[in-house]
Parts: sequence; structure tokens; C-alpha cells
Amino acid sequence: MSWVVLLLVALPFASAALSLFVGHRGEVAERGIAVGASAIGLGLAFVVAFPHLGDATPLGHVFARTSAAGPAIELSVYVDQLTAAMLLLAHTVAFLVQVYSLGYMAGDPRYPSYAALISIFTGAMTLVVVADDLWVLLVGWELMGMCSYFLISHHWELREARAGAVKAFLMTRTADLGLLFAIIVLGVRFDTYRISTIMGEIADGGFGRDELWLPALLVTAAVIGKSAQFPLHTWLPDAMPGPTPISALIHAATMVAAGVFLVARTFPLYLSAPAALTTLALVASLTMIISATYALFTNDLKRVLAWSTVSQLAYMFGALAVGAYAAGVLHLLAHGAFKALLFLAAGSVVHAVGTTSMSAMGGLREKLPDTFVTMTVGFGALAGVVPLVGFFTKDAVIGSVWDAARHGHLVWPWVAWVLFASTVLTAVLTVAYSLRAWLMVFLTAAPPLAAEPAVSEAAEPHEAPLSMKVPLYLLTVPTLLGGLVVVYPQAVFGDGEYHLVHPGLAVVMTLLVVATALAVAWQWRRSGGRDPWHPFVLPHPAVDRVYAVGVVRPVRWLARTVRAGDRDVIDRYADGAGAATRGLGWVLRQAQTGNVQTYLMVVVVGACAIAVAAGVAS
Amino acid sequence: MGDSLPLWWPLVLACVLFAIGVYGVLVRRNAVLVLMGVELMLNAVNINLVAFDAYFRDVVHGGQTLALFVIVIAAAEIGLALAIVLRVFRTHGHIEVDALRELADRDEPPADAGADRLDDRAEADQPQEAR
Amino acid sequence: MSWVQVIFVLLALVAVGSALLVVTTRNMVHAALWLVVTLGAIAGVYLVLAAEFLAWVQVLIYVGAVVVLLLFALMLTKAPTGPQPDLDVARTVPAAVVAVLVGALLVATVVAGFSDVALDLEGTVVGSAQSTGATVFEKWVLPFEVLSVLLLAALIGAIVLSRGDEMVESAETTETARRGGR
Amino acid sequence: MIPVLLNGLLVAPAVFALLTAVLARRERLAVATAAAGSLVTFGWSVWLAVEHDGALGEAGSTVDAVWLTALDVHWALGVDGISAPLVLMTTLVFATALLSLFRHAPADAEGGPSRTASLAVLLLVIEAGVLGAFLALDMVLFFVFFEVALIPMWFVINAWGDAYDARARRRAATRFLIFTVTGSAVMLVGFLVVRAEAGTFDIVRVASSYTPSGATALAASVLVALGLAVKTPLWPLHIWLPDAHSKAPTVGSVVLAAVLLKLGTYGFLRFWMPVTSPEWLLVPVVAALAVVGIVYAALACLAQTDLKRLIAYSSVGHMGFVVLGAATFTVGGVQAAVFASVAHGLITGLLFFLAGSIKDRYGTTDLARLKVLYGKVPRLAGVFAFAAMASLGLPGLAGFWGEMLAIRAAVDQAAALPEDTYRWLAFVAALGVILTSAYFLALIRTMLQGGPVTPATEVDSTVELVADTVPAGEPGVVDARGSEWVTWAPLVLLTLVLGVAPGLLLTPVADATASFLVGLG
Repeated sequence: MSWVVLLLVALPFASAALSLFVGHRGEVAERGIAVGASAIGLGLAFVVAFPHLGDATPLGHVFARTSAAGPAIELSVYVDQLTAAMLLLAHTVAFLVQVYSLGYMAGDPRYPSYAALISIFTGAMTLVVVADDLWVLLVGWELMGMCSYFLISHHWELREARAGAVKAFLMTRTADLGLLFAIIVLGVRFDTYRISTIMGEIADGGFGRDELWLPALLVTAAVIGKSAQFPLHTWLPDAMPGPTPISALIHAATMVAAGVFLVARTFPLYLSAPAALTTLALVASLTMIISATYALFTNDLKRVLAWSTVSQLAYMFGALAVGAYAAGVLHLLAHGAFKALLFLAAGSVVHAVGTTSMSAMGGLREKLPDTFVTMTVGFGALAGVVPLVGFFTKDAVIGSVWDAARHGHLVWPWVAWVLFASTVLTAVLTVAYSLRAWLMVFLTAAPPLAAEPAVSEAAEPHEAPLSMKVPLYLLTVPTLLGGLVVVYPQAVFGDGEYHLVHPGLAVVMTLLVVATALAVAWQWRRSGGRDPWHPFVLPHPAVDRVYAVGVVRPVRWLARTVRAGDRDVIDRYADGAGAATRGLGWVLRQAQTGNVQTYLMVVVVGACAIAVAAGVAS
Repeated sequence: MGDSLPLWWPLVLACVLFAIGVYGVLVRRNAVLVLMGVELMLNAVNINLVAFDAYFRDVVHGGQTLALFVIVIAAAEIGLALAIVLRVFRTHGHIEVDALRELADRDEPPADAGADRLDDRAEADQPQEAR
Repeated sequence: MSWVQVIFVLLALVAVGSALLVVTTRNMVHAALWLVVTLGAIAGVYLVLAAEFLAWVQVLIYVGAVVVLLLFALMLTKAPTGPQPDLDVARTVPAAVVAVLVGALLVATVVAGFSDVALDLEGTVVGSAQSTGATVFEKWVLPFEVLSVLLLAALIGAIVLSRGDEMVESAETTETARRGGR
Repeated sequence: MIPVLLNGLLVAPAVFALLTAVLARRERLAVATAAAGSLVTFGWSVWLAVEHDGALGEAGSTVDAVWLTALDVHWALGVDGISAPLVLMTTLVFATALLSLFRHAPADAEGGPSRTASLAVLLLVIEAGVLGAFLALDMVLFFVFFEVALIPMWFVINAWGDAYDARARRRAATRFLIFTVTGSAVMLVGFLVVRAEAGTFDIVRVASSYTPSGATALAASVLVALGLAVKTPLWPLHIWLPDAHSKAPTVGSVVLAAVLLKLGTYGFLRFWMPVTSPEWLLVPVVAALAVVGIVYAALACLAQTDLKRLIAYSSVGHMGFVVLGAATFTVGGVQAAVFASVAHGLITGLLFFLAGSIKDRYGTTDLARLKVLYGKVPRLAGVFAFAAMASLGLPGLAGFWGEMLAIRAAVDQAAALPEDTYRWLAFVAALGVILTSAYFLALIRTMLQGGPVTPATEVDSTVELVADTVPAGEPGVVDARGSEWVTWAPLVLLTLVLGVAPGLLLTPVADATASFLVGLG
């Protein structure tokens, strides 16, 4: 079985290499390799995952060790319930994205490199979830950053794509330093880099409260960057110029999900370090409100979804921060399903309309019936409408926070109360922005054609090809039925007590949802079927200005200074040494007048002097 | 005492002549006159050689023979020097020693000349490299 | 004071006096002529010091050849025959000081070393043509031969130097001709 | 067997250099000979690497003959896990460099030895010198080979350098020579002082039995460090490097960056660490200079306007990690240093090859004039992006491990060193990693992606470009050629292999370090 896991890791990389080298030979080759390999990957993921869901002993295996000084770096895998669930999620979404891309990226000359990068992305995520060595995990972790960088800038002709890609890579990589130092600190502390061993030792106890605050906080820093939490939340919306299937991949199954996964993976470390949990809880409360507010006011469909991802990730962190492991992980899985659905549907809309601006959309219900149906399900799940998966997991999260606020012991009660207030408020905001987006895209009257510059050639928005519709319908299945898992979590996590269903709270929340929906709908009617709160526009996040003034500008200034300094200061000492030598030479050269008689006189005087000196000496 | 004289007499004569020769070499501007100073110095040395030859009663006459050789070399030297003087006169139109300063170590001319030559070579190389 | 000493002193005075004139006179031709006097006086000194052959060689080569060559040089360089105001460099005083210093140093050394030694000329072997010739060709053959090579080299060198331009030019013309022909 | 292999590794390039010089009038044949020679040398070094068994100092595993009796200088050669990777990397880089020359060689030149053949001869001479320096176990012998490698480089830069700016290349060449030769002279003085202290030039004996202490030993260590710091280069002695690297011909830049810098770092490991006591303040100072160099070079790169200068400055930063590793005085640090050296050789060699290819095509490396290479030469640009990613330390590629392990070693440094200082140094070095990412991303953005392709695409940026908007390739500019792939492929492959399996390199280095520097923790 462990070799299957290794194969599962290696397969995406092999297929990436294959599509890069032979992908240019022909359409069949490039498409066949990409889709075929991801289909095989999905099959292997099923083979690996199903035996390890529910009551199963985790699988651990070490393939190779490096005898570095200090603890060894190992190529080792560890598959437990969390890994199995993540594997299923990642490979399902990856496969659907590959299929979807057949239609979406049809005719793109850079399809081979695109498909290869998706494969590498999948492989990196697989590496992260199966790795049992912190360094190997770091490899996959940063490889994902690289893939997202290249994929966001797939359309490098766009200035926004270039800028967004650089921003994404730099922000996440800066935060990755936290993980690097966490690895080093843990290695020094535990004398091993094997995650299962370290977590086992921590779980066994023997560590004082907050003894491990440093590595926990360092991991938190990495997670904040990767999952786009405050104050590094701005890269994710700016990554939207990338192709839409990539957004689905990043938001649902790989990049940002890896942050949540890492917290879940190192959960014993967090449980032993309340400082990190408190940080995580506060960051999550702040992030979810900020990002939900942005989602409410932005006019760009993809940015709405991006901000909603940020706020939903904050939900998961909130759950994890109060110790609700199962609620957080389940929300991650559920969010993976419906967010992939939403993004792929949004891609279908963008594909048809040719723009992501919601004010240019409207009235698409008749024109895109399949997209309308599937996206409605997705938005419903996001908003937490009753039978859909989002309702159950969100309820589980809010319920866990509620429990923790009343009798939790991991964080201070006020932190839990703040978190609870945020989650409720965010739930309301989520309903509002989901409904608004849904209304503006599908139900608002279609704007006049003249307002749509990009659709001039394609006269009429048209439904997407089959390869794009099938993934949409496939993704509605878990979105509709995923709630069952929340009711019966033992299927995933094995036997144990899970307090995930909170009926009273669920009723209250549903009432809130309905009330909010009514309010938004009323406001929408009042504003004549246009953007419900037309005049309000939120400024760009202030944090970015802080970064621009506090980081980018000083670094630029320093760079210019250094360049000038190299030229004008350090160069000077080199030149100065040369000039000094030359100056000394100049002084000595003054004696060389060319007048032989002067020379001779000096020679005679010198000879006399030497003779006198010799005589005196003897 | 018969036919004898203090040894230091010829030696002092030699020294004085040598000093006069040095003076001539140092002050005369005309190259031929400088050469005369050199001849004076050579002769002063010869007097020394002969005096010591007589003093040591050298059976192989080292002093005298050496003096003889010096005279021959001086003749050769004067021949060469004459050739040089003539050549200088032909190229410069005068033979004033203190005006002949081409070998003075000055800044611009030699350095620049060398650099220009290198630059030319580099430019000549260009097409070949740019190919 | 014996005759020898008197003659020596006289010769020495003549030599020094004329040498001073050689280096101070304002007329170049006169300088050459005063050099003849100096060299002649030195030849006399050689005679006093029992170097007979050397004295005649001095007269023959120095007075006869070298001075003539110097005169030739003066004429070939179009030296003016009258007195010249600018024969000396401006800095005569330092040069004189240096010369006096050199002289004083040498004289002091010589006097300090040999002031009490007498040169006995009574029984010395006179350096006649016979004895000198025998010495040169028996004991000093190798230096003599080397010297002859030196003379040859100097001869060739003088020829090359005195007609260098023509040789270089002719070489260049042949080179050009060769290239053009090819 | 080993002695024959050791001597043969020095003789082979020298013999082929002679052969090439003899054949120089027939250019194609001569360059082919040189390339064959480099391949033979590479094969030979592989043989040597397979044959050697780790530790120095055992009888039969080294060459040791008295060379200068009066000075007690020995012809002592040996190879162990520290030098073997560098030897292999050297022969590989030279083989690719000489193979790349083959492309430039036209048909037999009319009369006179050809320029390309002469360049090949010089390269082979440099190769012999570098290999000698890596194999030398005698301090004076190391110095001699060091010089043998340096002097021909002056000719390479001066005569074959930037064809468009003769004055600058002459200045660069002279500055290179003066700096490095002065440095090596200082180093030689240091060696002589060490000889006076330790009683031998044999570095193996010095490492095993000499415990440096006292002012004289400190002075010796400072002198050696100073000399090596020029070559490595360590801030602020790096000033010769950007000029030399950017003005040298492509193969010259490759050899300079990939191989010659390693003389300095290898010297730090082999000849500086044994004569230095970690208790001296000198060691943290060296580490601090290395870290300053990392950040400084990254900042300088951010402001560069010339591609080759940028790559050159990036070398300063990468070498900073190597020296930081060495200055931790741990086995892990030495591992990191060797790994980072080899990785830098592969990656920066590749980067300079690519810069050379770009210069061949566009006649410039001015970043203001290089735009949208993704669209013009997509494969070349793709490889460049790969190399840039490798250089900024992407995990899974060779550049990652050396630098991360150097940071780890700095956190977990030797017991005698100040702990807090090194923690801070590790943190600042990590910031340097971010800055490194920043400038490579900026480079990709401006050179590969950047610049307005057509005004239309920039106006309405919310439109997703699905259709074909790739600018058509310029006429006369071809994408990567087969001969170039031959040059790049080994470097790319090894970068991948070392990134995926760092253990290949780390394990032998650890063993060798443990036996060479006994006292390290």
C-alpha cells in the first residue's frame, strides 16, 4: 500500500513531465495525458483513501533517509483519516478541473504547460498531505506556491495577472519562513523531523502549557500566509486574473486548503500552545468579517468568490482554534466541494459573457440554464441553506464555537465570544453577498449589449460545452448530499464522540438566513433590480497601502541606495586603492625628468654617500 | 732618495682630474664636450693604474696592460658616441644634452598612445565576435 | 726634491690646468685643443712612471685619433667656432659643489691610505714595447682577443647607427615591393 | 589505483590543452578535441569519484611526493566527500562549456590559430588549475593551482569578453586579476604563518593535530580568510565580481560563477576551518559579513538593469549562504556549504548559459530592451524561468537544500559560538531568501512576461484572454536550438535530481567532514 502512495505522489509529476515534452505533438496527446493521468490519480486516491477512512490504523512508511547532521531527513508517508479525506478532495477537484479545462482552455496555445502545472500542483498537494517529514512537507508546500504563481500568471499579457502572481508568491513565501523556522525549532527540540513522532510525543503530554508556543506561532504565521488570513489576506483576491479553473483548484482543494490542513495535522502542537490558538482565533474573527464585507460590496464575480473563500477559511480556523477538529475539517471538505462548484460555474459564466464584472451580467437564467441550476446550489451551500452541505458544516462550526464560549478551556472565554459574534455576523453577511451575486448574475435584467465591450464578436452568451457542464453536475452531488457526513462523522474520523449537530442553533441560524435573504431581496426590488447598494464602493484594503509604504517602498529605496552605494562607496575603495598607487607612482615619476645630467648627478652623490657611509661604518 | 716620489702624488693628480671630468660631464650642454669630460675621467683612472703598476713592480704589468685596454675601449666608445651624436644631430638638429628629454616619464602621451592602439584592435575584433 | 719630482709636479700642473680649461672654456674647439694638452701631459706622467709604451699609445690613440674624432664630431654637428655664452647648464654651482665633493672624498681617501708610501722608480722594469708586447701576448691573450671582438662590434655598431635611417627605409621599400609583387 | 586517477585527472586537461593548441589552426578539429578532452576529464572524474572511498589520510588513497625539499612543499593530492562533488561539478560544467563552444566554431579558419580554439585551450588550462586546487592537500600546492586557474581567466575576459565595450571589459579583467591575485597573495602569507605555527603545509595533518590559539594563529586565520573572502566573494570585497561576470564571454561567466567562486568556498572549508578556532570573534564576523552579503546582494539585484550583472550579484548572495554554513563550524554547516556550492554551480551556470543565449539573439542583456521573451522565444524563456525558480531556492530543486540547511546550521551552530547572534543571522539570511525571490520574480515579470505586447491587451484588463494573443516570433530569432539543449540538459537534470534526492550529496559530505574535521559537532 505504501508504494501506491508513492506512486500517487509521483504520478502527477511524471504526467507533468510527459505533457511538457510530448504535449506539443498533438491535441490528443496533450489532452489525453492530462486527463488520463488525473483520472488514474483519482483512482489511486480512492484506493489509498477508502481503507483509511473511518476506523483504520494510520499507515506510516519510510522510503529513504538522509544522513544529514542532526536529525535525518526522510522520504516518508503517513496516511490517516485526515490525509485520506484530503487526498479524495484534492484528486477529485483536480480531475474535474482537468476535464473542465478541456472546454475552458480549448484552443489555448499554452495548454501543455497549463496542464503540466495543474499536475504538479496536484502532486505538490498530495505530497503535503501524505508527507510524514516536515522538510518534505515544506517541499510540497512551497511547490504549491510556485505552481500558483505560474498559473495565476498564465495570461501574462495582463498586467493584473503579472502583479497578482508576484504578490501571491511573495506573500506566501514570506509567510513560509515561519514554517521553515518552525521545522528547525521542532527539529532541535525533538531531534526528529517525523511529524507523527513529534505529534505523538506532544499528545502523550509531558510538555508544560505553552512550552511550545514558538513553533506553534511560527506555523501559524505560515498558515496565515498560505490561507490568506489577515493581515496577508490581500493576495487571494488579486490572484483572480488567473484562469478560472485554477481559481477553483486553488480555493477548493490545494493551496489555501493546505493551510487548514497544516493546522489540523499539527493539531496536538496547537492544543499544547494556547497562545497560538488565541492568535488563530482572533485572526480568524477579524478576517472573516473583513473579507465578508469586501465580498458584499465588490462588483467582480470572481473577487466575490475569492473574498468568500477567505472568510470561509477563517471559519475553519475559528473552529480549529476552539478545538473543534472535526467541524473544521468537515467544513474544509464541504467548502472544497461547493467552492469548486461555484468557481467552475463562474468560469462558465465568464466563458459565456467574456467579463467578470457583475454589472455587465444579468438575465443569464434563460441563456445558461445548466449553469444557473448548479450555481444556485453552490450559492445555497455557501449561504447555508437548509439541506445543503454548507448548512450542516457551518452549523457545526458555529455550534462548536458556542460550546467553547460557554465552557471551553482552550482559549479565554472572551476570545471565544468574540469569535462567536464574528461567526454569526459573517453568516449573515454571507447570505447577503451570496444572494446579491446570484441576483445580479442571473435575475437582473440583461444590460444593453453596448455596455459589454468584450462580447462584440460572440453575439449572444451561450451555454458551455459538455466537458464543462459535466463537472458542474458532478460537483452538485457532494454539495447536496455532503450533510450526511456531518450527521454521521464516524464514517470519516472513526469511532468517537462528535458534537456536531446543534438543532436549536440551527433553527436560529435558519431564521437569520431567511430574514437576511428577505431584507436583501427587498432592497434589490427597491433599487430597481440593479446592484442593491449601488453607490457604496469599498476602498482597496488598507493593508496593501501599509505594505506599499512600509515594505515595498523602503526596499526599493534600499535597493537603489545599495546600487548607488556599490558604485559610489564600495567601488571607491577599489578605485581609491588604484588611485593611491597611481599617485605614489606619480610622485616618484617626477624624478624621471629625462635629463641625463640630473640623473648622473644623483648617481654621483649617491655613490659618494654610499662610500662615506661604508667608511663611517667600518 | 734617488728617483722616487710619494705614491699619493700621482693618485691625487688622478683624483683631481677625475673630479674635473665629473664637473665637465655635469655642466656641459654639448654632447661632444660631455664626452671630453668622460675622457678626462678615463685618463684619471689610467693614471691610477699605471701608478700602482709601478708601485707593485708588477712582473706581468697588469696595471699598464689594463690601462692599454682602457685606451682601446675608450677609442671604441668614442667611435660609437660619435655615431650617436651624429644621429641625434640628424634627428633633432642639435646635440644639447639637457634638451634631449624624450625618455622623461610623463602622463599623457605614452598612456594614451597605448590605449588607442588597444582600442583599435578591439574594434577590429568586433565583427568577428559579433558574428 | 729630485728631478723626477719636479718634472712630475710640472706635468701635473699642466694637466690640471688644461683640464680645467677643457671644462670651462667658452669655445668648443679650444676645449678640444686644451684636451690635447691635458692628454699630452698625462702621457708625460706615464713616462715618468716608467710606462713608456703606454705613453706612446696615449699620444697616438688619444691625441692622434680620439681628439681628431672629437673635432670631427664638432664640425659635423656644425659647432660654431667662436666663443659661446650658453655652453654650460644653468646649474653650474651645484655641479661644481658635487665635483669638489667627489674630488675631496677621493683625495682624502688616497691621502689617508697612501700618504706615507714612496714610489721607487729606480729599478723598475720600463714598460717598453718589447716587454709590454710579451706580456700582452703571453699573459693577456684571451682578454686581448675579446677586446678585438669588442672593437669589431663597436665598429659595426657605429656604422649601423650612423646610417640607420637609410637602412630602415630600404628594408621597408623591399618589404612593400615584396607585398606588392605577391 | 587512486594515485593514478588523481594525477591523471590533472594531466588529462593539460594534455588536451596542448593537443588543442597544436591543432589550433584547424578550428573545428581543435574545438572538437577540446570538447572531447573535457568529456574525457569528466568521465575520468566520475571514475575517480566512484573509486575513492571517503576518508583522506589513509595510505594509498592519496598522492604524496616531496616537491620542493627546501620548503617542505609536497605534491599532495587527495579526494574525499567534500571535494568529490566539487570535482564532478567542475568537470561537468567545463564539459558543457566546451561543448557550447563547438556551436560557435565555424569551418577551418584561414591561416593563424583560431580565436575559439585559443579560448578552448585557456579553458582547459583553467580546468586543470581548478581541479588541482580541489585535489590539493598541501597549502602551497593549493595556492599554486589557485593562481594557475586565475591568470588565464584574465585573458579570457580581456580578449573574448564583451565585444561591444572594449574599455569596460579591459577594466573588468584587470580589476578581477588585481583583486584575486592580491587576495591569493594575502592567503599565501596566511599559509606561511600557519606553517610557522603548525609545522607543516599538509592540511590533513593540520586538521587532525593542530589546535589554533594565540595571536599569531589568529593572524594566520585572518589572512587566510581575507584571501579567500576576495575570491568567494564576501561583502565588501565583492566589487570585482559583477564587472568580471558581466563582461566575460558566456563560457567565461559560466566558468567564473560556477567553478572559480567555488575555489573560495572550498578554501573556506578545507583550508580555513582547520586553522581557525570557533572561539574567536573572527568567526561570527565572517558569518555576519556573509549575511550582510546575502541581503546586500539581493537588494543590489533588485535595482539592476543588466541581466548578467543581476545574475552576478545573485552569486554574491548565494555564496553568502555557503560561507554562513562554513562559519557555523558544524557538520551540518559543511554539508550545507558543499551542497549550496554545487547547486549554485549548476544553477548559475545554467543562468549564464541562458543569458548568453539571449545575448546571442538580441545582442544585449540590458533589461530595458529585453521584453516578453515568453512570447518571442517561449522554450528559452521557459528554461530561464526554471533556472530562476531553482536559483531563488524553490524546494524540490537543488537551490533549496543548501540554503535551508545553512539557515538550519546557523540556528543550531557550534557550542563555542554566540547563540543569539547566530539566531539573528539566520533570521536575516531568511529575509534574504525573500528578497531573492523578489528580484527573480521581478526579473521574470519584466523580462519574460513584461512590457506591453500590444496596447489593446492592456486597456481592458478585466477580459480574460482565452484566445491566441501570443505575439508572433520575431523573424530571424529562433527559439532554443538543439545544440543549446545539449548544453542545458545536464544542468537542468542534475538540478532536478539533487533537488529530489539531496541525500546523494549530503551523506558522503557528512562522512567526509566527520573524518576530516574531527572536532566538529
